[in-house]
Amino acid sequence: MGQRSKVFGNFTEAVADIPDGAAVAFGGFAGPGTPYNLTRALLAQGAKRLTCIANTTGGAHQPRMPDIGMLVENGQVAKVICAFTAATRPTDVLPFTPFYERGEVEAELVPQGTLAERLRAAGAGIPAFYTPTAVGTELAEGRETRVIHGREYLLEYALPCDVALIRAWRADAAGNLQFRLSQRNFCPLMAMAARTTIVEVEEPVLPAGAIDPDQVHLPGIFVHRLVPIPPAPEGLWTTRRQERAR
Amino acid sequence: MGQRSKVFGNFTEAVADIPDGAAVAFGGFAGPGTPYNLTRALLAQGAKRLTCIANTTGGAHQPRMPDIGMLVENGQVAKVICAFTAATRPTDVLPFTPFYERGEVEAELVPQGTLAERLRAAGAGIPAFYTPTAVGTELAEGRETRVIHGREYLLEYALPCDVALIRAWRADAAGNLQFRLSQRNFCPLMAMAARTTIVEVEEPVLPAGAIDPDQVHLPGIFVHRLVPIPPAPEGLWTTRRQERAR
Amino acid sequence: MSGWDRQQMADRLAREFQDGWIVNLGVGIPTLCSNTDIGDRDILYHAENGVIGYGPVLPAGQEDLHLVNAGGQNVSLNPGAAIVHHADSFGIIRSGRIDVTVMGAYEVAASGDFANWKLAGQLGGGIGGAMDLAACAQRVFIILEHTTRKGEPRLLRQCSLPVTARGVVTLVATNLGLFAPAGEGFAVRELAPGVSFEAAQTATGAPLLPG
Amino acid sequence: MSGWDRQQMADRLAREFQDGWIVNLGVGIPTLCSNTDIGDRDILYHAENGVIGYGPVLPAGQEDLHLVNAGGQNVSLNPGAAIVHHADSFGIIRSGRIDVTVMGAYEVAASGDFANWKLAGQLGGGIGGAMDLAACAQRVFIILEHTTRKGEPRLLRQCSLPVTARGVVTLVATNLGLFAPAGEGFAVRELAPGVSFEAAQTATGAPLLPG
Repeated sequence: MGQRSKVFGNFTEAVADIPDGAAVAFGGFAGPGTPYNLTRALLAQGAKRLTCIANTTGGAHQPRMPDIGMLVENGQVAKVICAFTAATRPTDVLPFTPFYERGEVEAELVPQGTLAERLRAAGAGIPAFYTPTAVGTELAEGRETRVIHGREYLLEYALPCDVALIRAWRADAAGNLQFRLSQRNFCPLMAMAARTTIVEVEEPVLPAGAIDPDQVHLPGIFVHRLVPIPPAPEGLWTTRRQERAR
Repeated sequence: MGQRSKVFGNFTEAVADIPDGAAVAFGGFAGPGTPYNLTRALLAQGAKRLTCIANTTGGAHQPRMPDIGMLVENGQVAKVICAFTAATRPTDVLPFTPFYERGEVEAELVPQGTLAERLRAAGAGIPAFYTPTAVGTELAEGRETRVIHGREYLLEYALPCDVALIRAWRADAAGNLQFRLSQRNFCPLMAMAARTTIVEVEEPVLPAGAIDPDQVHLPGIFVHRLVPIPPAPEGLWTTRRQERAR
Repeated sequence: MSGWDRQQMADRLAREFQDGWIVNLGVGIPTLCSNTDIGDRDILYHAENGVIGYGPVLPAGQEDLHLVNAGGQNVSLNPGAAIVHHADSFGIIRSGRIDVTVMGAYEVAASGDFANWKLAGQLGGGIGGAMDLAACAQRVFIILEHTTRKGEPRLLRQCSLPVTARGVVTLVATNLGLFAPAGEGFAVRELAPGVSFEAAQTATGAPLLPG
Repeated sequence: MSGWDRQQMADRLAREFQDGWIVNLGVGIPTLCSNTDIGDRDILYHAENGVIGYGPVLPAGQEDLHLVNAGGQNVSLNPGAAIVHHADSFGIIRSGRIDVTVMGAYEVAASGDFANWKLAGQLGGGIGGAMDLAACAQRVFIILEHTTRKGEPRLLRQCSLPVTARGVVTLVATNLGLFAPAGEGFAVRELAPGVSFEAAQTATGAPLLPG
């Protein structure tokens, strides 16, 4: 095989070339699918003026885990694009919030389904689409709408990104991925929307062909770098029960 | 379980209530995924003025199998919406063609990716989207375009349908489906776009829970009726090799 | 005044779910609906993160860390469950296949408007899937405490906060009972044990109409 | 005049595929490219019906009836293959991830326009995935017989038939050789064995430019 391997030895190396100003998408919905290890490496790597795309800015729960909130605290973030820029529980104060209130970070608040669809559109070569979501709300004020078959819809644009950081359960050497249960969430969509997709993988990388072609959740076409997660405590949030129990 | 079973005993019963004037999508790309058995039942059922949505109008090859071409010959079709309204080999004459030339059937020719995306949009509650496909061609003449980030795109509308007829490999009682290899093609998208999805299934219907939730290709939410395909010769195009060899 | 606790509020709304419904449960009290015994009704619980067909929250030690509901709780799966990604999950929502979405809220108006994403003076907010669900589900049910911690009413003539969607709420469960937005006020469908009509009216910012 | 047969035309174009490319093969002669021995290059063949990573066409008796390429032929799968549905397959196409698409055509113009979906006077046509691929792939290569059965040229100054896309073709393999649209004419990249420049020019409806 002529192509070079997609498997990287460590997280540091896998995120080393993410440039200042990059648009980076972070997979995950609550814990599953969240790239804690890659995010920790990005914190150490130090790229600045990032645009961070994710469901939430993170940091709502203890103990803290590497997330966008930490990148904000570390001075690496220019803008977030999220479905939550405040916590669902109004009494929770996010690490992100004081930075946002002081105007040090910009934020674009996007309904979750619109966020998913904008990512999917970018990955599918669709530059813009219409959605019923958010019509009649503050989010639609001053924006372009269109009546189609008697109902009003909002115009939304694709959301491409430079890098997707995601987490998967299994991968083969061709980069084909499988996610377990709700780990899937935004991960395949962000990979489709990204120029470079970097994956932390829970299981050792399998040889090409070891995953049934019918059971691939994300084809290797969308996957560029794979990093197997080492056992805890070096690897973060290993989901193997025996390791967590240590 | 309160809900009534999705499993129907035969094809006749499963298509009995398809009304005159219905928009019916037919899965399949070449043989795989094509609902030959349901189409045969629809031929016998006799619904008129159908709008038929599929990749091709069929009938390009011998031996003839139940397809849109036969429905046209049977006087059941008002309009087709397809990526091919002529054969790929210009010397092949489709059964559909003389009816089209005489103005007895209307046709809308849609690029294959646009057809897939219009079905997907209908299934995803997206009423319209923009695509680069067909810009600058005869198909775009007189139609609405829009320049986005410097490139010209064509506006396309969702393509909802009343009924989807598809074929799958396996199903469970909840209606969850698995397709084998290139059988998947348009089938999940048509099911998403349809109000009622009727499936001919190659394997006996499994109990709910027998398919790993991570390996479901189309959730039962989109699936309403399942008909297991009987062995050949009663069942058409059974793909079990031993039956075909008889 | 007694009234319902959180699980009882969820149980009461879950009694309204009809056989065959696909039900989406939002963060907070609504997630308690999947703990309710729904008897022989066949209800399919959908979570915005692509989990279709889940059941009760599992106790610590029995949970699967790869599986959470919309509230991030580790739930169980029922037979026939299926997983999809976020775009397909919201495709199910936007295409109108959710029979009812149950959400929390800060305010509900007699017009059926509701507000649950942004507090007064707050910069940003927490929308999550609420706007998609509110705009596209067949029905929107709301569960919320009848008043704020300061005792101010949350069932109002008009929302004071930025709305999530307009005119969509048809049923509201609070600790005081079950109410239906009815234009000029709220129709009282049921009062919780120990709650009088007068007490409920006092706690409500719009006329209550005898059910 | 001798020249290349169909498999040789496909082989010649396949030699142009670079290591790591994702290649889409259209109906007809292009499907023969997946039969070509590409040595140690890592080429991923994509078919519009969602098959990613397929190999040669299989002989009768060894085929899997559930698996076809864009031409409906039963192909094999290479290790690392994956299957997606049509919307995801065309998502791969529209998002520019196909390094080259190889298609048949009725006509190719020196401008890079080409026509492959509708004959003169024909009602309707056969577009398939050609317009999506032509508009969105990184490169469009065409394989076609150099002339019609009546001997009329198919490499032209301008297309006479309705175009599939404009200005996109960069390489054309015919039975006479390998040509590159170059605005005013076609640059001759290579002539098939036994084919002279003059013979090729006679069969071409635009100037040939020495490569």
